Parts: sequence; structure tokens; C-alpha cells
Amino acid sequence: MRDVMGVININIRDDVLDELTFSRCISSVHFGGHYRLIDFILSSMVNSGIQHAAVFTLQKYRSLVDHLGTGKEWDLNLNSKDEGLSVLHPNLFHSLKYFQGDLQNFYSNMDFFKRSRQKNVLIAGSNMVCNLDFRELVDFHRRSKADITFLYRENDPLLDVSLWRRRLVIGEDGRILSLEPSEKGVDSKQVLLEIFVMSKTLLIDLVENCVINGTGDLLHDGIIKNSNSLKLFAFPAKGYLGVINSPALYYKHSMNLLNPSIRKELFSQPGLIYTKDKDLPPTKYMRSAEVTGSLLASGCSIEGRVENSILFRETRVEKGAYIKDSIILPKCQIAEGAQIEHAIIGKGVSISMRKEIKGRKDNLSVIADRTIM
Amino acid sequence: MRDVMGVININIRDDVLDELTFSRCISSVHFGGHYRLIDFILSSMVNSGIQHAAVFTLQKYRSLVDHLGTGKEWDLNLNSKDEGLSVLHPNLFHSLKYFQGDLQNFYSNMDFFKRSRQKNVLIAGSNMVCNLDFRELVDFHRRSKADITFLYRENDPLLDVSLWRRRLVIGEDGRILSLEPSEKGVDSKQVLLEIFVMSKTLLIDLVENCVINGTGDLLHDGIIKNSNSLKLFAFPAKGYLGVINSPALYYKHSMNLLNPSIRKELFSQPGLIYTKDKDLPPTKYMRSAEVTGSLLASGCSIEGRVENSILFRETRVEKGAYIKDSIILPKCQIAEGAQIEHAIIGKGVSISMRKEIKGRKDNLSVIADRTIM
Amino acid sequence: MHSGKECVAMLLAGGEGKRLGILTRDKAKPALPFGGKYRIIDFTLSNCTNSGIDTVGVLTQYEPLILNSHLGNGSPWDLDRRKGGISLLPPFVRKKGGKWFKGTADAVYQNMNFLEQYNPSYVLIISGDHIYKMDYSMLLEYHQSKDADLTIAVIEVPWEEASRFGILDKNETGRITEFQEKPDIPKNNLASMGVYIFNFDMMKQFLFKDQNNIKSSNDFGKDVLPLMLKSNCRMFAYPFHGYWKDVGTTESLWQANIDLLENNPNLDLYEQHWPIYTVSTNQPPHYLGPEAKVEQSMISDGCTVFGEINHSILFPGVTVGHKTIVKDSIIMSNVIIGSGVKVEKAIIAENSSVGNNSRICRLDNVTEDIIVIREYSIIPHDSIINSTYTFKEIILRTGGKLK
Amino acid sequence: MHSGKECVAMLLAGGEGKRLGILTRDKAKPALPFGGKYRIIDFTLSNCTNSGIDTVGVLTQYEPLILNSHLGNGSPWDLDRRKGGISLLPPFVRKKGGKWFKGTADAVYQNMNFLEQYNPSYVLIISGDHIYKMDYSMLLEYHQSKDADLTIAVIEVPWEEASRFGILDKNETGRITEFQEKPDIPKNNLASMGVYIFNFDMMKQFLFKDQNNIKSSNDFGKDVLPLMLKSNCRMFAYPFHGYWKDVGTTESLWQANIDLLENNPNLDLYEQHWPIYTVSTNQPPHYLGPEAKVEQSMISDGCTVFGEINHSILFPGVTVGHKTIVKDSIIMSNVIIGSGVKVEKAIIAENSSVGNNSRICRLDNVTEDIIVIREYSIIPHDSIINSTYTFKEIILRTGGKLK
Repeated sequence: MRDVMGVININIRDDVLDELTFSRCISSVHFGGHYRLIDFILSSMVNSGIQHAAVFTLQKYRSLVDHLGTGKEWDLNLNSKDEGLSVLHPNLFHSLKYFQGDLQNFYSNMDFFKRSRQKNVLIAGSNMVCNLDFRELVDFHRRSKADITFLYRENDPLLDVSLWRRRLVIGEDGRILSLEPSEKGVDSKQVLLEIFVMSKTLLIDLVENCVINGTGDLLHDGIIKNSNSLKLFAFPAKGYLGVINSPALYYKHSMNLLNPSIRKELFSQPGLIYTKDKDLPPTKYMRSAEVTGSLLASGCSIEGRVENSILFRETRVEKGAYIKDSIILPKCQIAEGAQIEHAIIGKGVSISMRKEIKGRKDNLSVIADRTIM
Repeated sequence: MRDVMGVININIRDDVLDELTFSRCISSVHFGGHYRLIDFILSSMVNSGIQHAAVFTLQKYRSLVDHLGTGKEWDLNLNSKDEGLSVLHPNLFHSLKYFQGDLQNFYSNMDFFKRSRQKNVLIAGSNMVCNLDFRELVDFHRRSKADITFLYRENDPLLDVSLWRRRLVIGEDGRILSLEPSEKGVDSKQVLLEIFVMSKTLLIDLVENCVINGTGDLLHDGIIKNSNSLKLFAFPAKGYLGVINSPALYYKHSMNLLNPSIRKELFSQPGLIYTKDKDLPPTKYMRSAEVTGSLLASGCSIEGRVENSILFRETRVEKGAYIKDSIILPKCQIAEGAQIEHAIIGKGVSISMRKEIKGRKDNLSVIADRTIM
Repeated sequence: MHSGKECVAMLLAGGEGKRLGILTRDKAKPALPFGGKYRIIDFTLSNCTNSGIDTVGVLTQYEPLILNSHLGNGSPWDLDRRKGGISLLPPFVRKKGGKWFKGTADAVYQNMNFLEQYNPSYVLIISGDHIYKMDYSMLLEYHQSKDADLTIAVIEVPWEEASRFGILDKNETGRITEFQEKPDIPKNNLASMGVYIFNFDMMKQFLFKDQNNIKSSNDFGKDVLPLMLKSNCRMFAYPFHGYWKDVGTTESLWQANIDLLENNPNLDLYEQHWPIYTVSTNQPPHYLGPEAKVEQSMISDGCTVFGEINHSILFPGVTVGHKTIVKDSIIMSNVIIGSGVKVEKAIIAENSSVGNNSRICRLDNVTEDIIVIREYSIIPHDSIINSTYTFKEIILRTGGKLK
Repeated sequence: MHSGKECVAMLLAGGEGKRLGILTRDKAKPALPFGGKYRIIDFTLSNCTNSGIDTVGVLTQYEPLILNSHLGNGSPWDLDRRKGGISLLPPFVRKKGGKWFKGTADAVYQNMNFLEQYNPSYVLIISGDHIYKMDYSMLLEYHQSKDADLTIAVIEVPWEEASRFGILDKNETGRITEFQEKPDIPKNNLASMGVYIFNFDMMKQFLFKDQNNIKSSNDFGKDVLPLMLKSNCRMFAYPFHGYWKDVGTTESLWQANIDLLENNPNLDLYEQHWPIYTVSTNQPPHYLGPEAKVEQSMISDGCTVFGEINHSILFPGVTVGHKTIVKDSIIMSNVIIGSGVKVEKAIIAENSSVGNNSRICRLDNVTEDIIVIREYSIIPHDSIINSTYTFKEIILRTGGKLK
């Protein structure tokens, strides 16, 4: 895998996650108790033997850059000798007011791609919850002599297929036979993922041959528009997979982690999921703690009751507080007698005594970072 | 010095250096054969025992971020445990079209300053050629119980005093007695440098008490306007010092490095100047090489004649080429018989056979990066 | 800065910890797990980091393998430096062979080359056996303010334990007037913590003198300090008042861990300004099952608990089955405890597994001993264990009983 | 990946380099300066980096101090990793003492714990004594494609030198049919480069067998390889055609350096895709004075030259005075040469100084010997030196003469 560069792309607008992306980009949204979304795709790359990962930034990337640091948690040295971790900043000459597709991001970093040693690129979105082994994909891509090979997924009810609006037909050998537009969304049971591999030469060609007008994206304007002249293949993705593009899917995939078999699949096979270590002591349970069916990160202090919930690091749950079916981001204070149900509580939120926050399963209560209630 | 944070500020517009800053910010302008301007102030900080340096970025910072890397060349780990190197990116919600003073840069990073462990800040511009020991300054600052202590310079003909337009009077104890505006520039022989130390609390007060309208700078709008209510002191700067704010001063201070005593003063006392290592072999001189009175970096290959000049890394000077009184940035090709005099040749420039580029001492010829002539 | 480092630390990490029995059979004492996720040496290393000391020589000797791999490149402690950082200093083998260090002073003397390379003004000597949080930069400031040749950090110990320590006396300026290593009849209870700051020049001088004395055991406490006092060196005592523990026995290791479960323990791991760093386990958050019950306990990343945890500490990656009760116990990393098990007042060391329906607890409630299960033990289903389990790996028939 | 690393390198760096005389008095051969700014070990380490091997155990033994400080945390070679990176593996001292490795195979055997920790599929054995550029990932691919147990990189050597090497024969598939370590009468000139890739399992098996043979010298070439061949293992030869040099003597060290001054040398240090990494000196660019004359030479950072340099190599930080002539010589780091000096066909080792108006050159032009000045030598003004200068530090009266 040494000649494959992993590229973590920004392929959707941040605002699809509402409050969760108010002060950070989607790659650095908290997920699963002590991770950020980018950890999953980045760890997948590292566990697959990729030694050079490039991460695009666009807007609100301060927390992302801070999270990635020198890359040492993934054993990738930032700016190391033609390998390791590269952070690709956007070209500040362009306007940044709105996200206008990823082509300009690729284009303004063409020098970087031309200079790099790897011959192939594996491009993936940053909003995937997964632990994928890309070696089979790359092997298949080589054997099939494809121009581009996509990962695809079969019969996955949680995948939002409307994104593609294409009718997908895959031949027995994995070749994509048809990718016709379909106004009403897709009725195919197979959905392409925004994870694909191609040669670096082809990437450079696609990007440079697109009319660069500051808008457009690689997938639709670079690949799909040219799909007649490209040999496109598809390879099935294995293992747990979540594509997070709405608060409802964020909640759904989070709560799935309370299922032991999903947790096992996601966090240990084929490799571990790495993240930035916050150097915290274990979580401490006091005499009055009552916690069941929940996932808790380090550094919490629990005196109250927690049920079927996910608590990120350094949250304090006081005596008599009750948290149910909820996700609590880092560093919250839940005071005595507070009641929280079907809610996503942002980072650093303080919930005062006896306050009640009750959402419904189909209408979650989402509290923005640092709110004091 | 553990409780002093070094802050490398962006205090002037990049365009004062014309072609040299076309594709990079002033901090990352090449200087002295294999350095970037920021190396001097950053190494000064490290050599003075400062263990936490924060570097502001604003525009065109890609080469700067790349140069700083993980900070390991300065033995500062990027994003390490409350020390090391911090890169402070601007707030992208604001417009970036024009440089509007540094206050907004400080303001949008207030959280960072509040969170950091150090009690004092030493703020310095990024366009200084120097090798300063800040320990005496900080000691003096502590002993004098000043609010802010500036470094100042006496009788230095190369300092551009017009920047300040203030009449400076320093008392015997070092206290700044007067800092009156003076329309016609300054006739004082003492000039304050944009290097000063104060407590972090005062910095936060100054920044937060300024009306934040997106313009204005810390020095003029934060400090000088409040100079009546602040105890300002000044301490003399020792050793070689260049403030680079015009192409003429860039050339002047560059050529000064051909003076052995200046070189010795700048590169070894009180500590070394660190920079990113490019892993290049030594420079190779062929049989026909004729080089005198010049400074040459690594990885060059010399067959021609070089006189009273500075050559950065990986430049090739062919047989019969003649370079005189010039500065050649990295990776240039100077073909057979080419003649270069009183010129600054940008990075990656190719000069073809027998081409003549002749500037004059008072009117240098400056060739932009990657030009092919 | 300039040519040298101001202060370099020499961390003595070769201790065997004999009285800790099977827990230190395969690792040096500084490598012992402590506090739910740490190893003992993490405390002194984090003290260095938090005190701004960035050059640490770690003197290893007894069973250094686990220590070596724990320390790695030093990055958890921010000690992965180009200049300085962590250097492992095992005993050195010359052409004619090599041998262990004679005493603590010999260990430092044998690594004089390492120190010379940094040419520090001061050398800090610390021991990887002790659990405490101390700002060495304050100690250094005190040392400088006293213009001392040597400063010793001291703590008041219970009178009955005083004869286990180096005991000293000082005058009102803090200058040390008397020093006795492990006196039979201690004159007071002011004990050396084994934390010293030397002026490097002075240290060299006395280490050379000590090496030239063939009768010397080349130990700081026994030989070098008394010699310096006799030579009228300026030796000062720096009083320390916080938590400081040398866990010498299995009982004291257990107690020091269990003490952390108090509401306001003497050793506070949660202080933001003084974090304790250790190697990341890269495990997901811990999970408590639908019927779990956890009280007065500390649980680490990667644990999965279906049963009941009471007044206990779970290190990372521990699994506890349904209807299992763990009480007053310390369960180290990656231990797997099956269903229907009862564990009481035990230490189960790393990577062991306990089969379903086993009982690990004293039969009588009279003795106060701790049951210790050695690392990598495999305890079959339905076992009954009521004494220290010392086999490294054993497979008994189901229902086996160990006495 | 997963639980282990695919390929871990074991770099043998304990070589004494006896025939290099005073140059290796205080440092192991892999630490010898070469090529204007490197040390010999930089070539194998850079090969690892450029081949994507990120875990390297460096087996040190003879005079490891300079090597240790050169390698540091491995960052120049991008080997400052959390998992893997550079690990220094000196001989280990157990309670009963320690001794040097018996042979190359013993050195690897003694560090089996280190290897087990990574549990690699393959182990690459290389020597820090050799200067060459090789892509080990191609070697590994070849090894995998042949489904080999062991692959040896081989090179054709001049017939007259063949008896210095392990000589082998292979069939048309590349499979090795014969292997003889340093044969008196070599049957051909295909020599082992001492670069091996083993399947880890197979290596373990044969290292254990070899240790059980008390008559064995525990050397790869002498014992393990012949044993494997006898046991009918799948051993293949990987032909290498580039530059490869084992600089065994002072003369060959001088020659290999001087060869770099050709217009198109066999060893090209300037290839962009295969950089050689080393520790940064943090020195400014070099300066040539107004009357300097430099021809057919290589000059490094931090040098200051006022005189004439002809067909010579200057390492970093060298100063050469006015009217001094340096010809056909290698001047190592931080040497200071005064004014009016003549140096010809000499190697001046690190940190020496040569006083004004001295002459360092053969009187007769008949002998071909190189004059070698040991590191840290101080040569007074007006000295005349025409034989190897072996004193570490000497102060003679001005005008002294050494024969």
C-alpha cells in the first residue's frame, strides 16, 4: 500500500449537522464517546497500510488541525519525508464564503499531488463511521485494471441514497454498467460510497481538464460526467458503516454503539481506531451512581443516574440527575435533579438544578456548545 | 523563562517586499542562504529558554506552515502539552482581503491566550534579522515592575524610523518619559522595536478593551493610545539587528552577511539559528569553478564564476556564467555565459544561455519566482 | 540553553521491589500498574514534564523489557525531543563484559558521559518507585535561592516508619546538620524522599571521590551524602507537604490504589494543572451493561461490565461477566472475568482470565492478606482460589481447586 | 498493520573496523564520517526510510557513544515513531552480568524479545558498515515472489577480492545451490552483501537450532546460512548492480570519498528520489573569502575558506586560513586549519586544529599511504607531519616536528 496516498476529502457542506458543526468542520465532530469523525476514516487508512494521508481543510478547521496535531496518534508524522500526514489548506485567494465543491480544493493543491511519491490515490469523505480494510479494494482495483474503483454498499437501510440520484447497475465482474440519472432518487439496492481509488495521473487529468470556475466537484463534474469514457468498477464494502449527513443519522449511528457486536466490529477489526489522547484519569463512580446500558469516556465523575446514553470525557453528573437515551459531549455539568431525555448536549454545557430537557425520539433536543441552562 | 510565551506577530502588510512576498508571507521569505525570516526571531526565543512559541498566520501561509512543520527543528513540538509550538490561524469568518491590523488576530485567539499556562507574553514581529537573548529584557521588565517593556535601538542608521512617527524620550531608569506624536517622522536617535514584553493579563485587557471593529493594531491602538495610563519601559537591544521592510533593506542586510564579523555575531551568539533541514549533500565545485567573497548553501553545483553573492540551495551555475553582487534564491538554473549583476533572482528561476540581467546598486533587478528568461 | 541544559534528571528505575512478590517477578517496580491506568514511573515522568524538565536519563537494570516498551520514544510525556528527551541507560557492556550498578551513586557515575554531553548546571536525582506530584522547578528555585551544593526534598514520616528512611536534621535556615541512612533509633522523623538536586560540578567531584573509596557501597544515601556533609558542603532540606508514597509491599500497593476511591483522596488524579501522562491504550470508552451496578469505583477505557463492581478499580480493557461481583479489588489491564464469579480483596494482574463461577476470596475473614493472581494466569471455570496464585499459566480441569 | 509490522530491520552496528586504525579508536565503524556530511550508517538508515521500513533495531556493541548520540530519537530519518522507529539494542546485562554478542546471529537471537514484540512477517538483516543505496521493498517483493525462506542480496565482486566474502552459487531460477563463507579458493565471484530477508518463523527456528549447537560461532555467514542450505531451505539470491562499498581500510575510506569528486561518480548523492538523511548541523551556509580558490571539491555548511581547496572534501564547520593549500584530502567536521598550511593526501579527523605554516604531507612521493590525524588533535604552528598522528591531544612547542 506504499504507493497509495489516502486523501480525506471535504465533500459536503458543514451545516448538514446544524449545531454540531457550528464551531467546527464535519471532520472534527465528536463521535462515539471520545473520537472525532475523521478518526474512523484516518485509522482505516493507517490500518490498511497507507503511509501518506492528506487531509483537506476548508472552513472552521481550527479544532481539526488541533486534533490532528503532529499526527503521532496515527503514527503519521506531520510533514515528514514524503509520507506521514499532510494538511492541505485551501487557497485563500479564493472566496470562502460558501462551499462550492471540492474541485477548487484539489486544483489549488495540484503541486502537492504532482510532487508526492505515491502513484495512486484513495479518496474518501470525512463523515464516515467505519473501520475498513482498503487492501482488498486496492487489490481488486489493480486486478480489474479499472480507471476508478468505488466501494459500494448493498441493502443498507441507513444509507441516504438520495445524495446520488443515479441508477446503479453493477456487472458480475464488478464493472459499473450503468449510472444513469434518475430524477426520483435511486431505487437501486446498491449505493456507491464516496470512497474510490484511481491513479494519481488520472486524478490530475480529471481535475485539470475540468473547467475551473471555482465551483463543481470531483465526483459529479469530474467523474460522473465523464463516466462514458472511464472504466468504472465497484467493490463491496464490508463491516459496519455509517455515513453521517444529518443529526438524525448522527444520533442513530451513535446509539448503535450501545450494541456490543457493533462496537466490537467497529473498534477492533481490522485494526484499532486511533484518536488524540486527552491524558485523563479513569471515570469515577461514587456511591450513589446508577449507570446501565451506557458508554462512558474517561475523566467523568458520576453520582447520578445514566441510562442508555453516551457520555464523552470530563462530564460531571450530580446526585439525583437523570440522563436517558442521550448523548452528552465533553465537559458538561449536569446538576442535581436535572432530567435529560432524547437529547444531544453540546460541549461544555451546564444544566442547572432540576432543569428538564426532554426531546422525542423523532425530534431530538439539541443544545449548542457552551450553553448555560 | 518558562512562564513567558513567545508570540510572533504579523505587524506589517506582506506587500512591502514586492516580488519576494508574491507567493508567501513575510515570515517565510528566504534569507541568508538557507533560512526563512521567521527562523531568526523563533531561534532567539528558543535560545532564550522560551518553551512555548505561538506563531500567527494570516495570508499566504502555506509555505510558513510547511516550513514550521512539527517544530522539531527548534525542538518545539507542535501542539504539545501546553508548550512547544502553536500555530494560530486567523478567524475565517472575517474578511481576509486586506490586512487590517493585528488586533483582530489577537482577538480571535483570545481563548488560546486565556488557556495557556504562561503568565507573560513576549511579542515580536516576524521580519527581524537578529539573534537576541531575551532573558535580560525579561529580567529588566520584572525588576522595573513595568507594565510593558520594549526593546529599543540607539543610533542605528539602517532602522527605518518613519514607521513610528513618535518622539521618544527614555529616562535614566529606562522608563519611557515621552512618546509624543511628531508629524515629520522622528528625530530621536532612539527607536523602539516591535519587540515587547507584558503580562498576559494586560494583553487580554488591552485587546478586549479596544473597540473591536475588525481594524486597528495592538501597538498603536492598544498600547500607544493608552500610554498615559501604562508604565512603559525600554531596554537596549544588543547585537546585530535588521528590520526588513523594503527590498532595499532586504538586499542591504543580506549582503551584510558577507562580512565575517556580522556573520559570526548573527549565527552563533547567544545560540544557533535553526531552520528546516532540506537533507541535501554538500555543494560541489567543478574544475572550472571560480568563487570568491560569497556565501553558498548546500546542494549547489558550480562550474561558473560567482563573486560577492549569496546562493541559496540547489542552484546550478554553468560554465562561463558570471554572478556578481546578487542574491540567488533556491533551485535556480544559470546557464552558460549568463551574466547577473545587482539582482535578486527568485526561487526556481531559469536564466538561459548568455542572458544578461544587470541591475544597479540603487535599482536592483528583481526577478519573480519561477520565471524563465 | 546555549551549550547546555539547565537541569537534567536522572531517574533511577532499576528497583526490583522484592517485597512485592509475584507482581514484580517479570517487571521492575517502576513498571507496576497503579491508579486505574498508570504505571508507577508515570508519576515521576509527568512531574518532569509538568516542571519543564525535558531531558531525563532513565537508569534501568532489573527486568527492563516492559519498562522499555512503556517508555518508547517518550512521546506520552512530551519527551520525544531532538535534544534531550528520554534516554534509556541500561548497564553498559564493554569488551570485557558488563555488570549491574553497585549502588545508586554508581549508577549515576557510570553514566557520566551521558551527563557531560548536556553539561547541565544542575542534576536532579529521582526514583521511579515513588508516587507523588511535585514541581521540581520550585525545588530548583529553592536550591538556587539557598546557593546550595545539594538540596534534598524531605517529608515528615510516621515515627514508627522513620528507621526505613534516610533521616536528617536541619537548622532554622534549612541547612542540613545531620544525616543518617536508615538509623536504628531515629532522632527525628524528617525523611529524605530520595529526591536530590546537585550542582553538577559538585556532584562530579564527590562521585569521583566516592568511586576512589573501595570500601564504599557507592550509594547516595549511605556514602555520598554523609561524605558531603562531612566535607562541609552546603546541603539544604526542601520541605514537601503533599502526598508521597513508596509502595513497598503488596498490601501497601493495594491500599494506595483503594485510597483513590475516597471522595476527596489525598492523591488527586483529576487536577487539571498537573496531569499524569501515560501511554494511550487506543481503546473505546467503557461500557456498562443493562444490569451493571458500579459503585465507589474507577473504570477505564475499553472495559465492558455486565456484573457488579463495588469499591474496586478496573484498568483498561477488563471484561466482567453477568452476575459477577468484584469487591475491594484491583483488576489490571485486559483481565477477563467470566460470569457468576466472586472476587474479593484481590489483585488480578494483567492479561489473566477467570473462568465462570469461580471464587477468588478468603474463606476466613480473619486474615488481612490480599490474594494476588499473577499476570497471564488462566483460571478455569468453577475454581476456588484463596491463596496467592503464582503459576504463570495453568490449565486445570473444570472445577479444580487451588490452595 | 493489524497486530504486527510487515518487515522489521535489524541493523548490525557493532563493528570495530580494526583496519581503520586510529579513525575507529573512539567510535564504531558505522559512525565514521563519509561523503562531506554523513556518517556511514546514514546510508543504511536512509535506505530503510526510503524503502518504507519504519522499525529498525540497531545492534550496538563497540564504542557506541557517538553512534547513540548521532541516532538520537531517529528524527532525521523520520524514525521517531510511536510504534517502531529506531531502537538501540546494546548487549544486555542480567543480574549475573553481561557479555558481548558472540556472532551476528547471536546478536539477533539475543534480541528476539524485541522482534517478538512486533511479530513481523519478515526480518531484514543489514549492516551499518556498508555504503550503498538499495530499495529494500524491491528485495522484499522478490523474496515474496520466490516464496523464499531466505533471500540474500548478492553482487559481483572482483575475483581477487572474492575470498573476503561469502561466495555463493545459484541455479537459473535464482535459488542458491552453494554457499561458502570466505573461501580460500572461490569458485565464482558472486558475493553476499550481508543483506538478508528472512521469513521470521524460519529465522527463529534456525536461530534456536544454531544456539543449541555449542560448537557454533553463532554467525549468519559461517553457521546459520550453511545450516539452512543443508536443511534444504528455499534460499534465493537477489542480484544487485549498483554501487556497494565496504570501506575496510584507511585507504579505501579515502578513495571512496575522493571518488565522489568525479563529474559523474558511481555513488550519486544528488539523486532527488533517494536522499541520504543525517543529523542537521544547524550551521549557516559556507563562505568562500575574496582570495579563495575551490576546484573539484565538496564543501559543507558552516565552512569558511580563505585559501585554496583542490580535489578535497570539507565536512561541516571547517575553517581554512589564508594562503593555505588543501589538496587530495578529507577534512572532517569542525577542523580548524590556520594560514600558510599545506595539507596533501591526508585525512584530518573531527575537531582537530592545525597551526599556521604547518605541513601535513609525505616528504617522499613514493609511498601511497594516507596521513591520518586523529580527532581532537592539536597541531602547533610550524609543525611538520609526515606520518600518522595518533595522539589524542598534544601541545608541542612552536616549530615542533613529529615523525
